[in-house]
Amino acid sequence: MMVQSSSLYLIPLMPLLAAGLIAVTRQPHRRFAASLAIGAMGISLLLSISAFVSTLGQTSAGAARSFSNFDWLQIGPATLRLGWVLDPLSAIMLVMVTFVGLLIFIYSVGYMAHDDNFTRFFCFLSLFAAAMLGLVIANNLLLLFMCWELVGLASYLLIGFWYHKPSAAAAAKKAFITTRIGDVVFLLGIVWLYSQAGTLLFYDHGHGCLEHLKLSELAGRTTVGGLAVSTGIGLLIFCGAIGKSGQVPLHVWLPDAMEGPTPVSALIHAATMVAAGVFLVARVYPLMAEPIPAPVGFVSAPFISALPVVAWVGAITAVFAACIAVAQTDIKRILAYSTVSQLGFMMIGLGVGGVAVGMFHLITHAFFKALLFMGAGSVIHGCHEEQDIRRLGGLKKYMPVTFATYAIGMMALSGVPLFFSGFWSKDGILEAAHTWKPSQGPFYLAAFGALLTAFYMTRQVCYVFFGNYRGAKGDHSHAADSLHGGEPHESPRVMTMPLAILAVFAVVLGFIGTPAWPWFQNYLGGENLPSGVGELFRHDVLYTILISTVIVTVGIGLGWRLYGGKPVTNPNEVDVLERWRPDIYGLLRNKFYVDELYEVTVIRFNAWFAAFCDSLDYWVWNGAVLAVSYLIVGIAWVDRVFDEYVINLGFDESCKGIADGGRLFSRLQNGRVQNYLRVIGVALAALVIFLVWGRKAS
Amino acid sequence: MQFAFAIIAALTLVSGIAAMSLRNLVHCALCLAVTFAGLAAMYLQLHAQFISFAQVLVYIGAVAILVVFAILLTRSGEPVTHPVVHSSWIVGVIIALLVFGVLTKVILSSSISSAALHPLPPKDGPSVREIGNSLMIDYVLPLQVIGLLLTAATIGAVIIAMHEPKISQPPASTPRVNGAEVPHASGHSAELTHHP
Amino acid sequence: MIPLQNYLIFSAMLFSVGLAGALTRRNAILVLVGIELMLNAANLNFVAFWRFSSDPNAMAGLMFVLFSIAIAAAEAAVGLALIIAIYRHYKTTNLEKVNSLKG
Amino acid sequence: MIGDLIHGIFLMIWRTLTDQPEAKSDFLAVFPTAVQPVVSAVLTVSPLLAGFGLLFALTTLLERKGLGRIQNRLGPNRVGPCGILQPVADGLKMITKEDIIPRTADRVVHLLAPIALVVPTVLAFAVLPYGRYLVPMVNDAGILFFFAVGASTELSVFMAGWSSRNKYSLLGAMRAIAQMISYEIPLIISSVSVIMIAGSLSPVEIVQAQGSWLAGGFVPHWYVLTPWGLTGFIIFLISSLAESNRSPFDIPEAESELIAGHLTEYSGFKYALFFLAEYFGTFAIGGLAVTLFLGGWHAPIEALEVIPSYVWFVLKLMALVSLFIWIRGTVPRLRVDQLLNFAWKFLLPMSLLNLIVAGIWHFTAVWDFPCALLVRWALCAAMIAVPYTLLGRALNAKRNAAHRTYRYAT
Repeated sequence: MMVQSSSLYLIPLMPLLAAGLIAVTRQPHRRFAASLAIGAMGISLLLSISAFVSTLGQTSAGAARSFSNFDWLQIGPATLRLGWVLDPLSAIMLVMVTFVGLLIFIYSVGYMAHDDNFTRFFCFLSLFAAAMLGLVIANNLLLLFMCWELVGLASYLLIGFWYHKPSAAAAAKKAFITTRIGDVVFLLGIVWLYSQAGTLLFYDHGHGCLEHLKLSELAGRTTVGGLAVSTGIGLLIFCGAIGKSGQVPLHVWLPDAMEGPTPVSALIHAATMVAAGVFLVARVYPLMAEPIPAPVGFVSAPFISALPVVAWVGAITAVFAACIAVAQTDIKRILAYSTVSQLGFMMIGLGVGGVAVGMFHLITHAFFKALLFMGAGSVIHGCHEEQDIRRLGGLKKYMPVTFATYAIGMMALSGVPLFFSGFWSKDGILEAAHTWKPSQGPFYLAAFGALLTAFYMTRQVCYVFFGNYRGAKGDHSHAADSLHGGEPHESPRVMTMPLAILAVFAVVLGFIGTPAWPWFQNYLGGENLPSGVGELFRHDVLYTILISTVIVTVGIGLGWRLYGGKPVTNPNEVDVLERWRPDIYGLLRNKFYVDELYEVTVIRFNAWFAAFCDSLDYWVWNGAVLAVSYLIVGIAWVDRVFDEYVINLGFDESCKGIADGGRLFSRLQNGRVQNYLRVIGVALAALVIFLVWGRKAS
Repeated sequence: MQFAFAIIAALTLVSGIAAMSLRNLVHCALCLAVTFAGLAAMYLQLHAQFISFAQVLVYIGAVAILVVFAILLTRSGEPVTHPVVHSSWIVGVIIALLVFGVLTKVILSSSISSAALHPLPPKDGPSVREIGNSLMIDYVLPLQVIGLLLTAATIGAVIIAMHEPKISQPPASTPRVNGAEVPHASGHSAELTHHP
Repeated sequence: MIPLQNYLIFSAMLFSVGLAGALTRRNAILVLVGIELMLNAANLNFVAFWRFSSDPNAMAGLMFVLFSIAIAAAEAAVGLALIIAIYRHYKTTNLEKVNSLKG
Repeated sequence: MIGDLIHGIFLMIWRTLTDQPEAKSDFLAVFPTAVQPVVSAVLTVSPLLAGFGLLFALTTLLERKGLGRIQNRLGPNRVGPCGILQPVADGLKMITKEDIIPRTADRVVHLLAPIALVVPTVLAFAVLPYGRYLVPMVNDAGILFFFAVGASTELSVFMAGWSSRNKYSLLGAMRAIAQMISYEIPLIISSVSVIMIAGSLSPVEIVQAQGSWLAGGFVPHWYVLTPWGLTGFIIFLISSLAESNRSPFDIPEAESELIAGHLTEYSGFKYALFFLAEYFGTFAIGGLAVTLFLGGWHAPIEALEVIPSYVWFVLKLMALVSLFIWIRGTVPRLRVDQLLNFAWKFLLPMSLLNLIVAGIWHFTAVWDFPCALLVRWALCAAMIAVPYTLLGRALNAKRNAAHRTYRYAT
């Protein structure tokens, strides 16, 4: 069965139905909920693969694209139309989301096995999957935005899943509000786009806002400061992506979001949702990349498209987050900052190289980062909810499967040459940045970021898996672990199986996009790049391969030298780097004090403004209301006096009369049914007498 | 024919009076059943077979049983020491007599007693098929309404008679035993009943 | 043949008996029984009038009685349920003691 | 005159035995017109009572013998050859025993109760068609009549129980009434499906509607051979077991719990009357089952129609009675809550469903594609079987969930 674009909605519908059904399922029906969610996801995966297959074998991106639109709302003369689109971009995302999602669903069965709110968890997961898939297939910026917000909602619900933990509740709120800031700007962009283009459909037989007709129209117009309209809109939309993808300066929510259950971190905050920002940029890429007809006074057109902004933001984020990651001690937090950093890489890729470069890294990253997160989850699960890497250690011995898969993920993330997917995708980004005309800045930043990545991943692996176990043994505080004593233990198969599958993909996925065989780029871009082993030895390619090999080697070597050579033995031991430069290390450990900066600036301003509004309310508006109320009370008093002495005197008398009458009649209403019956009997007789004889007499 | 009518009428009336005047409520209920049976016989005499059977089915088969159940459930079947009628029962009787007098006067003085109103030539009344057709064609709306009414009444009766939370139950016995307790219990059987 | 008025007078008697019972008895159940008797008397009237009507195809009398029987059944069920509920509340079915709207 | 009389009698007997119409006409012609209805009624009623009386005697013997065999004993075997005269001995014993009335009993009601019980059960015989021309009372609304008089037995049971002033009697009577009311509903609804399909309330017409054969005269057109008819028949059978207070629904008379229920305080002839009424009730309801579902007096194969029709009726009735006896010997008694739950939660929904299925059966009769009969069968059978399974599972699941504790058991 080939999935047509018209039946594309079935893919998000499946998890949505599952979410709805699970929502009405009672808590004890765990097996039902899990199998429903997994089954729905499986069906979605099959449908997605079918859709994916149907896009293969097309020569150009335009030919592979099919969409179906329908009328949604009729507002006056304007008709709002929604639709689905199936093109290589959405197809590859569909497969990735459903596949990784399915594995994470399966993994969650093991991870959440002891949780009381098991069914609720699967309800939220399914809801999230539905929203994400809807986002991917949307052919309308508005529909995309709706799903975008739904994704945000699901993320909020899942981060705050353990809402009884104050930190989780706070993290959920933080994530929700921070991303909302980006979303407001995004919405502004949507509104602007609608007012300028008159449509929000991406593709609509030549009339969509991403098609040539509208694009050139948009690029032709200018707004304040000589900025092209398309650039302005692109920048606004990019703000949404900044929020969602945790780019600087809105990255603060992502590390905190690690308070959620680990499968959530893997699914939402590593593989799919955060990638939504990158996907958004890729989706509206034509808008950002549209060459702007150079107005008078500007020499080089690309400088005023939105892409350089994307590239620079990404580059800064990549390094910034990587630096922070170096000094973190929480296993998931390191991965979180790593995610932020890698998202920055994707943005660089999009900014300097195009859709295929960024998306390739997105896909490979989704797999190995999900792998890493799930591996971290496995570690946490096996070590009695311990997340501090200083209290772990030596797990190589206890959890061989987790170690092996984690190591693969780590090498993929670090970009160990040739055999790991991360290498090829990151290499593509570096190469594109290197050949980027406007500046070499992003290239250097990215290279430094890659170095740091290799370093901090090595540090983490050394801490967690080498040396001796530093956690408290024989600690029975965790009720579920009473069976296993205090020893770390390998996770159940339902958790390790997805790890293994993901590990396989973390390796092989790289080969679909090597310079020697750029299938992925061809597929996504619809171009036909040259292929062959010889491509590897082209000047630029070889250069970047060598550079990155050096970088990775240096990073890993440095990490191994500092942390692997003589393993840490005491959990309270001071970090090697801290011993070396406590000031910088402190700065990094405290995440460059960004949270604190926001605390003293944005949040304080907000609080001050709220207090101001409050006092305004209290003194000014309240005063006015009070004055009016006193006036009314005065009038009422006059009224009352009039009432009491003029009207009531007369009224009281008549009331008294009525009351007396009522008292008289109430003797008839004595509650004795038979008295009533008697009256009815008498009345019956009287009526008959009247009717028969009364009539006759008249 | 006249003779049969007279017998049936007398039986019905006597049992009706008994149903209204006996001291023991269970006897009243049984007499009521006899009255219903007499009325059913009268319908038969009027060639309204279907009505007659329905009368037996509903009144004797259901209403009389319901009354019996109600009597037992409210312990009304036990002997009472106080008078069973009102202090002012004479008023009721007078009113009833008044109504009867008026009705009789009306019947006797109306045109139907003088005019030659002849019953239909003896036949077996309408067949069941005719009644059915009539119910399903001419009277289908009332039939539906009656169905609705019966449903509502059933639900209502169940809800009304359902057990309330036991706040003021006498501690001596459970309701189940109440229902089954020998009605006008002489001493020893009452004791037996309260045996745990 | 029995003339119509015999039925009518008999039904009037039955009606009055029912009325007298409903008016004089203290027990709520018997009041209900009296009402049932009155209903039956009315039914008899319907059937008698149907039988003596000049239109051979008229069915209204019969139908009315059928419906009235159905309604009487519903009424008896609800009425007796009410009496049982009242009994639970007041511990009596004596209507002279059941005369307040609230307990 | 006398010659006419004797000729009339012989003619009447001959015509009755050979299944001919108007058996009584020649005999009645001898009498003056005024007494003819009375004579006719006597002629109808007396053979009926005699026949069923005989059948009653036979059935008590059959039951005691059959139960004996089931329980691996001999049963009555002293009176007459193989104990065949046992019913006579029983009857003599019953009649000659002292009639004890408890001192506190309500004498009048106590006396009237057995009579009030026997009368309706005998009345119920009036409308059943026993043979092609053997119908005591041809009535348009015969089935309604049957159920109406059947319903009035409940009051008699109450009279018996209440008047005895014995708590076992009263408990037994109340249980019996609750049971009879409960099972009357599935009983009536399952017969309504037959009434609906046959389009008549008249037993005679219902039997006529079943008087044809399929497949060359070998498959009778009985209602029991349709999916709804089979279901209805089973529901009818179960309900009739309960209606006639037979095991496994003999809770009102459960010896071990209630001594003998409302029969506790009865002895001698009155007890015999109760006994009689119970068996008559079984015959009547069995006869109705035969009429409604088993084709009445029709032969199962067309060629066998030459055998007089009443033989078939009696054979079918005896088969049903034997089935009742068999069930009594096999199935243990239910608890009273199980009994009522079974009626309200299982039989009632199933009989309502059966009514719907009967309607579907009726309206799919117009199908004429190949294998239409098979498709109809499958459809209707599935419509019954699937809810049956689901309902049964649901009810059973609930029962298994609760762990039963016996408070007073050690």
